Amino acid sequence: MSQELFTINNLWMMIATILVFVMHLGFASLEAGLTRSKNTVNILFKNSIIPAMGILSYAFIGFNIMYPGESFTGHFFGIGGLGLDLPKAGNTAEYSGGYTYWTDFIFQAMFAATAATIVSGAVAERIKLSSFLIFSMIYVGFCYPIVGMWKWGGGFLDTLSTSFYDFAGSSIVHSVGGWAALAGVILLGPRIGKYVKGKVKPIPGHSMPLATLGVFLLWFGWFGFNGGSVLSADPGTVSLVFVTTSIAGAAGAIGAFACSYALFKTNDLTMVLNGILAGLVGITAGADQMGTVDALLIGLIAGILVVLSVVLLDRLKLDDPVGAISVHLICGIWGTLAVGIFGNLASWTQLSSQLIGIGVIGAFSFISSFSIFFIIKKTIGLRVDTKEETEGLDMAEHGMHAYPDIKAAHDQLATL
Amino acid sequence: MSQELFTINNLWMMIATILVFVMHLGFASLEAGLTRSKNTVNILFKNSIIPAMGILSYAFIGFNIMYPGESFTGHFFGIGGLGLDLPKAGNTAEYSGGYTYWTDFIFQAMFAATAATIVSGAVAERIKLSSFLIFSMIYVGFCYPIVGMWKWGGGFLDTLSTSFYDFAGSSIVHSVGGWAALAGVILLGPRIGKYVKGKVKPIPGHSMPLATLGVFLLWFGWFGFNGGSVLSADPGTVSLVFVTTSIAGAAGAIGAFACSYALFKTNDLTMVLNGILAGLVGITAGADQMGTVDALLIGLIAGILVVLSVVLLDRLKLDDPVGAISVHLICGIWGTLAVGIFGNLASWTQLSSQLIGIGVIGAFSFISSFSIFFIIKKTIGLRVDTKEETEGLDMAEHGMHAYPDIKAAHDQLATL
Amino acid sequence: MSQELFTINNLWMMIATILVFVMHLGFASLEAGLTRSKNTVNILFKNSIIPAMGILSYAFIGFNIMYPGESFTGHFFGIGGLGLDLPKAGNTAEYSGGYTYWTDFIFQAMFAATAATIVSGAVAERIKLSSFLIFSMIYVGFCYPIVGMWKWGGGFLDTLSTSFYDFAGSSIVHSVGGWAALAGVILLGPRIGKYVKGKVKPIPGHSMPLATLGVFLLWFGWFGFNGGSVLSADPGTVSLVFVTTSIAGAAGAIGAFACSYALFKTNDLTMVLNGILAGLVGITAGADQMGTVDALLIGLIAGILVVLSVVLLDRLKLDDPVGAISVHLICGIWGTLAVGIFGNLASWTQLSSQLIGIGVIGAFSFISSFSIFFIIKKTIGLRVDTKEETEGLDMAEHGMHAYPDIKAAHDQLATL
Amino acid sequence: MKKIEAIIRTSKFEEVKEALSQMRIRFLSYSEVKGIGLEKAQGQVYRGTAYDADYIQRTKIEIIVAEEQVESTMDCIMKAAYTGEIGDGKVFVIPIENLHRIRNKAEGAAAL
Amino acid sequence: MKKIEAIIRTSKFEEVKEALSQMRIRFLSYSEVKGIGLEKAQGQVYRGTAYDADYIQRTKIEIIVAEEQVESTMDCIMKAAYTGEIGDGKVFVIPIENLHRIRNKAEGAAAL
Amino acid sequence: MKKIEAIIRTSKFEEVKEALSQMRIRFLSYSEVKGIGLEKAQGQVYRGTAYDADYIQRTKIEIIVAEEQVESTMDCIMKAAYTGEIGDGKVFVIPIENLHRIRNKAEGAAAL
Ligand SMILES: Nc1ncnc2c1ncn2[C@@H]1O[C@H](COP(=O)(O)OP(=O)(O)O)[C@@H](O)[C@H]1O
Ligand SMILES: Nc1ncnc2c1ncn2[C@@H]1O[C@H](COP(=O)(O)OP(=O)(O)O)[C@@H](O)[C@H]1O
Ligand SMILES: Nc1ncnc2c1ncn2[C@@H]1O[C@H](COP(=O)(O)OP(=O)(O)O)[C@@H](O)[C@H]1O
Repeated sequence: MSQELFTINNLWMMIATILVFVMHLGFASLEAGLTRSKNTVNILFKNSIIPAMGILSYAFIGFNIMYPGESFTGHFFGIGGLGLDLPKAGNTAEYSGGYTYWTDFIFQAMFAATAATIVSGAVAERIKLSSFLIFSMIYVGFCYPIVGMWKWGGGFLDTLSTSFYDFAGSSIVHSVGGWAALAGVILLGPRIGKYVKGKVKPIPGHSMPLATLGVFLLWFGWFGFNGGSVLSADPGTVSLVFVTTSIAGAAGAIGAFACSYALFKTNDLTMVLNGILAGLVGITAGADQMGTVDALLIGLIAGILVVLSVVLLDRLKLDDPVGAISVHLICGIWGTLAVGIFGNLASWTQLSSQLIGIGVIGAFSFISSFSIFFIIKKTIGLRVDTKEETEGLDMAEHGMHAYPDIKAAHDQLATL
Repeated sequence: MSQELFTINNLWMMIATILVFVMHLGFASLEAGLTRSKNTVNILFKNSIIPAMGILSYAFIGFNIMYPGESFTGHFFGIGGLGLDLPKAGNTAEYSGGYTYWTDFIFQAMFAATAATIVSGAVAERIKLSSFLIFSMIYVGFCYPIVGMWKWGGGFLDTLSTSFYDFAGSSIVHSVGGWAALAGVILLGPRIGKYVKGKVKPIPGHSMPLATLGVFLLWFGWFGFNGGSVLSADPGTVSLVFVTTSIAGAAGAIGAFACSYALFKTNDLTMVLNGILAGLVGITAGADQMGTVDALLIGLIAGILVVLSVVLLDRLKLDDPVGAISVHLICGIWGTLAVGIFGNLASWTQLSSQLIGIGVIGAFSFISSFSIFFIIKKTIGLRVDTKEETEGLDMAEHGMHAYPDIKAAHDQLATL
Repeated sequence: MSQELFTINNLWMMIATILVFVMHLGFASLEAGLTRSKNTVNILFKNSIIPAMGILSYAFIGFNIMYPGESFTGHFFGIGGLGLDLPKAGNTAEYSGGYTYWTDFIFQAMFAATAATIVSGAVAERIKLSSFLIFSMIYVGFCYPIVGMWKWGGGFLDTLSTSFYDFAGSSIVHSVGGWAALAGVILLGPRIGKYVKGKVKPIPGHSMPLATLGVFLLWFGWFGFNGGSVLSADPGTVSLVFVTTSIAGAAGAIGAFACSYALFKTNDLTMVLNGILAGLVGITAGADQMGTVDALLIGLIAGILVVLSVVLLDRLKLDDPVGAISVHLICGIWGTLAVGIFGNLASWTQLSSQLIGIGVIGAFSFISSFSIFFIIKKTIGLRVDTKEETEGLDMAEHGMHAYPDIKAAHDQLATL
Repeated sequence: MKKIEAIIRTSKFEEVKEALSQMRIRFLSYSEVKGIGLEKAQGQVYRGTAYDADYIQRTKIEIIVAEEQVESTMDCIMKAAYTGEIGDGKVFVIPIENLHRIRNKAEGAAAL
Repeated sequence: MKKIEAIIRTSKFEEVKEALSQMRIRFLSYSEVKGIGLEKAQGQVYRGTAYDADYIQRTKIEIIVAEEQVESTMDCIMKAAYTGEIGDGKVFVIPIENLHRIRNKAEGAAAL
Repeated sequence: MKKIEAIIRTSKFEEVKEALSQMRIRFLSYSEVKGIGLEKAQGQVYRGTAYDADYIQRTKIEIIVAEEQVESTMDCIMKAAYTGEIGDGKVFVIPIENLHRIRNKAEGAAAL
């Protein structure tokens, strides 16, 4: 490969890295927007610390677990060392053709922390900060890279006779986060006041502009998430991925709009926002294998699914303030399945590989996250107490308000 | 062309696509910031659905109308098919040298929806959601690509003896949106309470941080909007475009600052923000043809024009909450004219071609948008009723508030 | 160099330019978030005008002072002309290999204005708008490029026997801004109500989401700030810079978190946010010379330093609402020193060159900024009067509120 | 002296203010209160679940007037705040024992 | 007629509302006030400096009731707002001289 | 017992609070109100049109005090809230018929 092509490929991968980085801001905004202002500092704090912890723990161990090297091909687990160590020729086209060793690491590191960020929204407004941070550290440091290794690190899902296919991580990233979100929600129970005397009481998020900003930043980042997963700047493939990703996101919006209008006769912005994300998660597993009509259908169905799932989870009294389970778990599964149904790879054998992958990843993610949460619950506890929850985590955990001027408008004006 | 150069060019065009995408977030933020909080969900909803609808309808028909193929060279109208269909060699340098077929489509698709987004701000706080969505669908699906075809699709404006010049769309994008904004504003009438007993009553926008965020995101996106319009990564041209664009935006800010300070003895942030956009719109038609001094003058004049126009429109009782007509229509026309006055192309013949383009595009855009709005008005109605407008579109159309914690601070705290 | 490689390099430099541009939005958000809502319009206004003024003045004179040409090698001051003038071959690989003349200018111009933006936060909530704008114009137009020329323009710091090293500007950008912030804070005095009867009274910033948005946008932009300072798209170096930058930012967050928790038993979001920036500023001087462990340590120490510095400045009654001095001055110095302590260049001779650079830059920056502020103070005055400060600069200087709906919720609802 | 308090529709406040100023009452204080009564708040829907806010935003006006103006002021408010539909609100009178203007220490009716 | 005013813990408002509606009092107005009293606000920390807000957010309830309901309404509020800890607040009674319903001009007790 | 209500400049609140606590009045409630009176709001300009908000943000203080403290409390407020310029506000006294402390059911003056 020419030095030029290597440089271009690497440039694109670095830009994709930056775009995936922005998704953390997207998650922070979305989750803050869809929860109450008394818990906003807490959400922002978690979403500021998680990427930091994620990058560091991924540098220390995660990257080595996820890409342990060729000697672990077909395995369930492997470890290639500790910390980062530039291999010989790690900065040349020999390393991979698409990127340097450093780019490889940093692109993957930005992905890693998203798994924990997905959980953050679902368990918001009631989980103890310290408990959540401990969970995230373990989950991002070990569980996520183990699953990632199964496919992307050359593990057993990659070496199935018909290889499990998950282009950019509908399962490997989104479902892994989604299962943990489900485990957390089950073990935590609903927020006080969400289900009263058998009835659902909506708890509206405090800022629709923040939520919208979050979703658009996530879509923005998704060009890097999916586009970067091509692992090179190949013009045809990356641009196709851009098209399928955009069409699926757009179709998700329309699907959720139509479905929620049909069911509730309302134009619910939060559903449209979730619909966009649903479409994006849905296309993620097969973004490079789909035609435009496939992408349209996958997105449309994802948009419908997410609305139905939000309503269903509320029926089941599973309280997920931001719809993380519906978006990332349900549509992550849908997207993974869709690879066997639509596009170039569609076939029964592919579908069964997809089912195997979904099953194995689901079992491992759910059991491991449930166990970690469970042990935390039995030891240091998982949930803040009632008084703290009522008053808001911002005061209880941080001793500060997100909008002090507004909470205390008078005080501010008077004193100063 | 070498595969390397093709890959670089295509990479830049893809990145430009992402940047133009972000402009939708910019518009959403700006429009939400410059209107009242009781209509914020409505604005955000429109600006979330429009890009989705825009991408899908442009995929289905718009792209085929705008670029119908060589057989329609010099025409007024053409259609190249339905839906997207990768041509042979569509992913190679043969397609264009600068980008693949997919990149071509997605870059253009991101542009398309902006025309409707421009309208959205001008008609905000009083238009019916359904009416607006129907209008946008038609306008983005048909009217915008028809105009685009005249120049960029090789139509009759391109084949004038001295070709009409509109580099990145001062007319073809911004004025097209601006004319429709004008038509909508005329047919809707002003917001209740804006003009009372012959006096202008300001209705300040609810969040200056949101408005500022919006303008900076738009500027950010404009690097892709103008820079991408080079249609390759050519170092000299793209970097010149970056310089002229930035200088014009900066000069627009200064022009608006100086003008509004001179007239009203006030440091009006919203005018400076509009000034930045004015400068950017102004340079758009000739960004690759101007020197730095030309760009400075174009931006400065645009910044002054926008302030005068905002005041003038208020005199005429044309109520445009966000200044969309002043920014996109007035400065779009100014920018198109400027190509005949400043820079490489300046000449009387060029100026007359510019005038022809402005006239033809204006006539078509205004008449078509006026007609569509008029038919909607006479059938399903254009405007919400007085009670709904007073209460806010958020409750009337969406049954939700943008900031429920603040609207209902007590309720939230008490219940939970 | 091949045209391909030149095009790629230039493309990366242009993208880095856009990223640095976004940092202005980051500063605007961060500063607005960490100050009170009664001064928000003022902050936003300053941060909208400064980049505009900065780009224009840098085009007119700054660029020519900072890069006066080879005839001034080793000098203290030089000037290469006025305005921008494309040199022969300015758009080809001959100009530099990494970028065109236009790219060179616009990348540097985006840097220039940051120096003033850094000051803006420290002097917020009490400085007169006009005084601040005059200061910024002079400081960005002359002082900043003079310092920049010493190293980046080939001046005397570059030609020291062991060259002073400041990769992307820990000293040349951040400290230069930080010293002026310190001068401004000293001459202005603290905000009314900050230090009462010898006790520190916290004045919390009004919006934690805005502050968080700002920091993430700054981190986002830092990929361009540091990555672009490679001045080419060289895969190995740029990707290493991405890794060291990210690790230092992450470590800064953890350092500040741990330190503020250890000292105050609280999870202070604003400290974590400052910690991220501290880590980023810290790594900036040596981002291309450090290993991952070096970056970790530099970031961690920066994160701790910033917390201690914030507390110390309060003890000294130096009132810096956003922590600009702690982040940009203290950690800028730390980062510059660190080049002599960690990484490839570590040595006593390097350390002494770093000390010389810090001393000379500090002396010049502090004295010049102090003098400018002092003259302004003695002539047109530096600070608004007590009534204006109490009421807020938004009303006093701009006659408008940042959130009129909330300040005047009733009025809005009633009238319309 | 009496204090007249009125709890009215927020959307009627401007009219009431106008009407009062027509009858030369140019002093008043008002604030936001939440009201529970016969009128029901508009339904809202959030993520598939319908609900109502269980209060309505209202404006509370407080005016101190001299004895002889009580009647006319109440009438004025009642006229201007009237729509005839449920939710128009209430007006009532509270005795005031003493009043001072802070600026010049004027007392009683002189302080009005 | 009397106006009962109660300044209670914001967190107790829902219970009080519920208790009142059980005794068929379905009309009331409430608003936010800030209270200063024995109870101290929770400590906050900002950038290394500890401080407290020097007030506590409270809810003020205003209900106009007929003479004969005064006693029972006060009791009801006192029971529902009770925690026994410092900061429970106060209830008090203010005389009302006249009351009108705006919608139909009903006066006095008939307007309740 | 009486309730003293004062409508003062928001910017004077801290001083009033301080002055009251000096005379050992440590209990009070306050809230934001909007005032219309002689003082005019500062002019604003938005997109080329000048206008004023037609109200001024004020702080309303409510304190219940025993009969014998009425006079001194009013004086204290009047002194601390004074600037001498138009817009200083008003203080007035409302009779209270009964008072309970919710925490321990104490009644009347004992509940203060
Ligand atoms: N007895 C009362 N005490 C306090 N506030 C009341 C009382 N009755 C009514 N209000 C206030 O007046 C508002 C309007 O009352 P409502 O019963 O809805 O309509 P109407 O006044 O037309 O009968 C209520 O929302 C409440 O704020
Ligand atoms: N004399 C008073 N006048 C006005 N408000 C009072 C008075 N005393 C108490 N309050 C209000 O009641 C609240 C609770 O009072 P506090 O002294 O904290 O507890 P408790 O009522 O249990 O003695 C205060 O925050 C204040 O709002
Ligand atoms: N008669 C009144 N009833 C209710 N509030 C009043 C009355 N008179 C004055 N106020 C309140 O006092 C504030 C100050 O009054 P203003 O006439 O501006 O100045 P001053 O009190 O110095 O005469 C007003 O904004 C209003 O809130």
